[in-house]
Amino acid sequence: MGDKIMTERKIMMIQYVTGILSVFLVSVHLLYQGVIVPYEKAISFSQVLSLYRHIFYGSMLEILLVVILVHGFNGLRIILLELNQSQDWSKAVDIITVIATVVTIAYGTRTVILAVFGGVS
Amino acid sequence: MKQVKNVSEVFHWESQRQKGCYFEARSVVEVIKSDVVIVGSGIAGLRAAIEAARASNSRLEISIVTKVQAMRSHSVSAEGGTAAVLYPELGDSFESHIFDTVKGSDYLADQDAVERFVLAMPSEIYQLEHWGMPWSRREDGRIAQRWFGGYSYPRATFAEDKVGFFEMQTLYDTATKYDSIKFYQEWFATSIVKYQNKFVGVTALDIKKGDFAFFKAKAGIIATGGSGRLYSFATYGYSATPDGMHMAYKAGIPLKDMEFIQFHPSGMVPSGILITEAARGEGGILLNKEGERFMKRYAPEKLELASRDVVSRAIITEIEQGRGFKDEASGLEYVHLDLTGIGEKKIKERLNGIREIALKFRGIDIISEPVPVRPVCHYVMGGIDVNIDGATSIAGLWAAGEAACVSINGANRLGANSTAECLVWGKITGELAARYATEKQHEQTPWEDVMMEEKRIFDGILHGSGSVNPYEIRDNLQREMDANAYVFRTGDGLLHALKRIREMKKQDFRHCEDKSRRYNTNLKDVLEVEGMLEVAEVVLLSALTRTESRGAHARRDYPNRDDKNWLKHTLAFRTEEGPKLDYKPVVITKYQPAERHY
Amino acid sequence: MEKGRERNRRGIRGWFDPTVPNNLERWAYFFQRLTGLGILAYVIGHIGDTSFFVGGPFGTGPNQSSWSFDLSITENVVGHLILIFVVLIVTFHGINGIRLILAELGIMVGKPSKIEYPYRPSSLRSVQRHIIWVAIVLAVLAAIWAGSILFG
Amino acid sequence: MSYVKLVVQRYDPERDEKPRFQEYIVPYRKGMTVLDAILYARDYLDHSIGVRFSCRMASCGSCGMKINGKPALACYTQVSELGTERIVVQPMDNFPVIKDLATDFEEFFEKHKELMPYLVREDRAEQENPKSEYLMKPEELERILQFTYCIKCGLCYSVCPTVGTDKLFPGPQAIAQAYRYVEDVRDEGGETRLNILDNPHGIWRCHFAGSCSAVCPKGVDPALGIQLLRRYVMRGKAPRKKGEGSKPFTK
Repeated sequence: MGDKIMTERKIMMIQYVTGILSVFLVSVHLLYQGVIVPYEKAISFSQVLSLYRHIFYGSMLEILLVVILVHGFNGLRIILLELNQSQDWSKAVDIITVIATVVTIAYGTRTVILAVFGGVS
Repeated sequence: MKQVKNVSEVFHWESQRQKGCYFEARSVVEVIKSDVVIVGSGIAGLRAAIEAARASNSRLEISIVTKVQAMRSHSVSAEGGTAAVLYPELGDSFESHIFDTVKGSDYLADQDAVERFVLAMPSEIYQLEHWGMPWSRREDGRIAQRWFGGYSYPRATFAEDKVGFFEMQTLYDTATKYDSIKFYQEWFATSIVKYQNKFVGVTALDIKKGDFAFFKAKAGIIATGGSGRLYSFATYGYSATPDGMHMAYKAGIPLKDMEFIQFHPSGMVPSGILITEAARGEGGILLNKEGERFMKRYAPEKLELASRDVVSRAIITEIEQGRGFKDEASGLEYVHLDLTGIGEKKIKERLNGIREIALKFRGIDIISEPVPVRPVCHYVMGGIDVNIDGATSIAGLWAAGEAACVSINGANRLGANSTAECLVWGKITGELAARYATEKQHEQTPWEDVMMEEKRIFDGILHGSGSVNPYEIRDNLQREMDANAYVFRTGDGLLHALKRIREMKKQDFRHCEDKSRRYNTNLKDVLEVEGMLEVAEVVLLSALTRTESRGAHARRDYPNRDDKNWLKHTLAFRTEEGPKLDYKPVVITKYQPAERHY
Repeated sequence: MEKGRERNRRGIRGWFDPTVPNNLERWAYFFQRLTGLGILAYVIGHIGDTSFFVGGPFGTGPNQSSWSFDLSITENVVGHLILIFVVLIVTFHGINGIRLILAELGIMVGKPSKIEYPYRPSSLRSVQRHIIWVAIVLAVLAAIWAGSILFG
Repeated sequence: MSYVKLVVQRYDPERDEKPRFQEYIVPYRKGMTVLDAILYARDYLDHSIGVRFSCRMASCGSCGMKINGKPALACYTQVSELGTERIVVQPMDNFPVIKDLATDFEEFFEKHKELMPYLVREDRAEQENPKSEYLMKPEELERILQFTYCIKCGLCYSVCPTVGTDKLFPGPQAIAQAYRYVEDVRDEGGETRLNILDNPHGIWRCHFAGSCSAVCPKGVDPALGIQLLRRYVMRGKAPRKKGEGSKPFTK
């Protein structure tokens, strides 16, 4: 069970830290994509590509991807845990949220890696 | 800590039928077996339970049978303080506390008991403190004390003005520490079962589920509190009916000194909710309609801090002489308790609770307005007759707290001595009961008695029929008591009330409209009313017979104290025809009776 | 004593129970949950949608035509309305979230004190409650701003 | 106003399929509380109304219920302050119904007990046989005083959204009392309580909805206690270790 590997205290610490990071990174992302760079330009192919390949912005997107998903899926886990308290349910919720987090991060990371290193077509 | 499971044995009537026992109605009675059974969960009951658990090192199983939820007993409403000699270096002394108590009792207290009580108190205060009690503190971190009526030193230990409440929570919380204490909450104990004058157990009704059970135990403690709900204008909660006293009375134990009922000077009009004596201890004054501080005419030295009987009589005298106010809605007459001189800061610090109560129930802010008060039924000095150890005449059965009469309160209790008494005799009886239960075996059960009780409740009342509303009987009883057994009494009034009560006893109220099993408070209430009638009869007869005025018992027709004939305790024994009275001497050690001046 | 009705637990209805008076935090609690779920759903969608930049699930690198196809689906009135709504809930969730983190660590909730009747709980009249209003106002402003950018 | 229409939710799980409402006409008098009205109906109109009550002065905590949908103590609610002639009373949520307005507190008390609501000390000999008091400054008392006002009426528990779905969550009352003992300068059992609370259904399932504090009739402010306690749980450290509680007074 999840709480054997990690105390709830640590999980909540992660929840708080990822929450604060998300607020910061999402703000940067939104401001950059709509205000600093005009929206029309921001979504153009060349602009997006240059952002992905920008060392700071690219890494930022990857970090944002991780923190927001960890935060989001853990939030979902909390809601689900409050719905039912059977051992089976808790175990299932823990496992499913961990898998969902890993899979979604993996898929998002694939986009970032391909955008940075893949050949343009 | 040893984990012990409760053993329940089921009694089958088939086996008893062969022995020729009486049976009917229902086939089985559940038996809940433990070592010590405590009836009542107020300060005395909880203190006794903790002591029994401690004294036996948690080896004994202790059951608390309580008709309310354990932390809701009426001890929560005690407000002002708990008396103890904590600071002899500042001028207090054991002798002074003993003398104040004896003088307060109008010399009817047993002085050996008072001495034991006073000596035991300081460690009780510290004990509660060590269990978490939030006593108010002095700047140096030690426990604070304040003035209370009838004392010659400010020795009322306090925790704001919610002393009883905090004591209850502390004791309840501490009791949860012991796995050997098991709570049977909302179980209404109905009778004491004995065999050859030895305690065998109590029968009880589970209010929540409607089940009837026999609590078999080696030792028992009755700690069911007072009987203030014999009056409608009372500081007591609705649960304060004389169930425990009635149980003991039915089991053949006499009730002692029941004529002495304390009327607290300051019950808020019209609800009767208590305005603590600490209000006067902190500097509150009593004013009549003319704005006069009338206590200077009745107790020139102590003024508002004379003992309660003195202040109550003063208030009623003022009212009778036309210097009181009248509450139009309820018709009650009252005087003013003026706390405006105390100051906002001190009130918020030390009288927060009554400020809240007065604001909520009366819309009065005590910082700036006087409170309407009149004497209100507050305490029963009498109770189950016990010796200095709290032991009753049945072997293995003790009684403690307001339900018992040790007697340290005599004819008039001093404020702050009641919670104190509960603590001291809670501890004493808890320890003795534990010791007794360790040494003795379970007695044989007289099943006949158990089955008769079961039949009385279920066949007699739950399935019984009748035409009179038991609640009406209760209200009439309270009206009689309010009118005729109040601060001043007369022979005629008492006799009239006694006749009325005896009529009511014959009336046809022993039945239930509510036939359901779950949470049938109707059934419980009928049982309560039955007890109230019998105990009221004892109060009235004892009062009628005592032809003198002593402490709280003030007879218009016999206005003086009569030590020659009446320096003795009244004992009332139950017979089919009604109470039979007897008397026993007062224990006097150092302090010879003298006239009281405050 | 196990039948559902007898159990009498409030259940999920209690999560958005408006009957408690003087309790703005309860509404904030409810919307924090709701917006959180909404944002999670959007983020998952956004990850899917941005993967078209590299040609979708089976792509191999930045792909201009795939990206144009994606934009053709998302860049329209409905898509923009969704974006504005996302800005609204993200702003609320973020600011309210910071309030909760601080409050849950005992900051901005007041401190224990000698209380007086009529009782007014310090945790419900401390700075934290004002921040709920801040979150609401800023969320609306951010949404208006986003609208002006997307439709302006 | 000369009378009130008292509508009581009736339900005996043993006999009834589902709850129903029954109306009683109760004569009004000045200063009447909702409890007074219920007791009039119980005494003179229908003896079978199931209701728990005792002290009638907001000290014992027996009579928590929903009055016109809002959780409150019946003895502490004046009919006049409701401003309606029709008063609907229902049992508290989140507590099993025994009958009508009376609810079952077993689980509630059990949770209170699990969080060790008593002073834990290393010096057991001193604690059980005191010669003097443990010292405690008035300002130290003030830190816990408001939490000691708890009358265990269960109103906070009945409105808590987490309690409404999570049956393992200790609830506001129990956690606030845990804080009261952890913060008490005399106590040394803090860390044990923190460990009990640090689990997936423990203190973290409070999301500061604040309803507990909004309904508390005694100003306890459980939400405040929980948030302050959470800081200790997060740190994994109680304010005092074993043997560090305040010392007994010596001359």
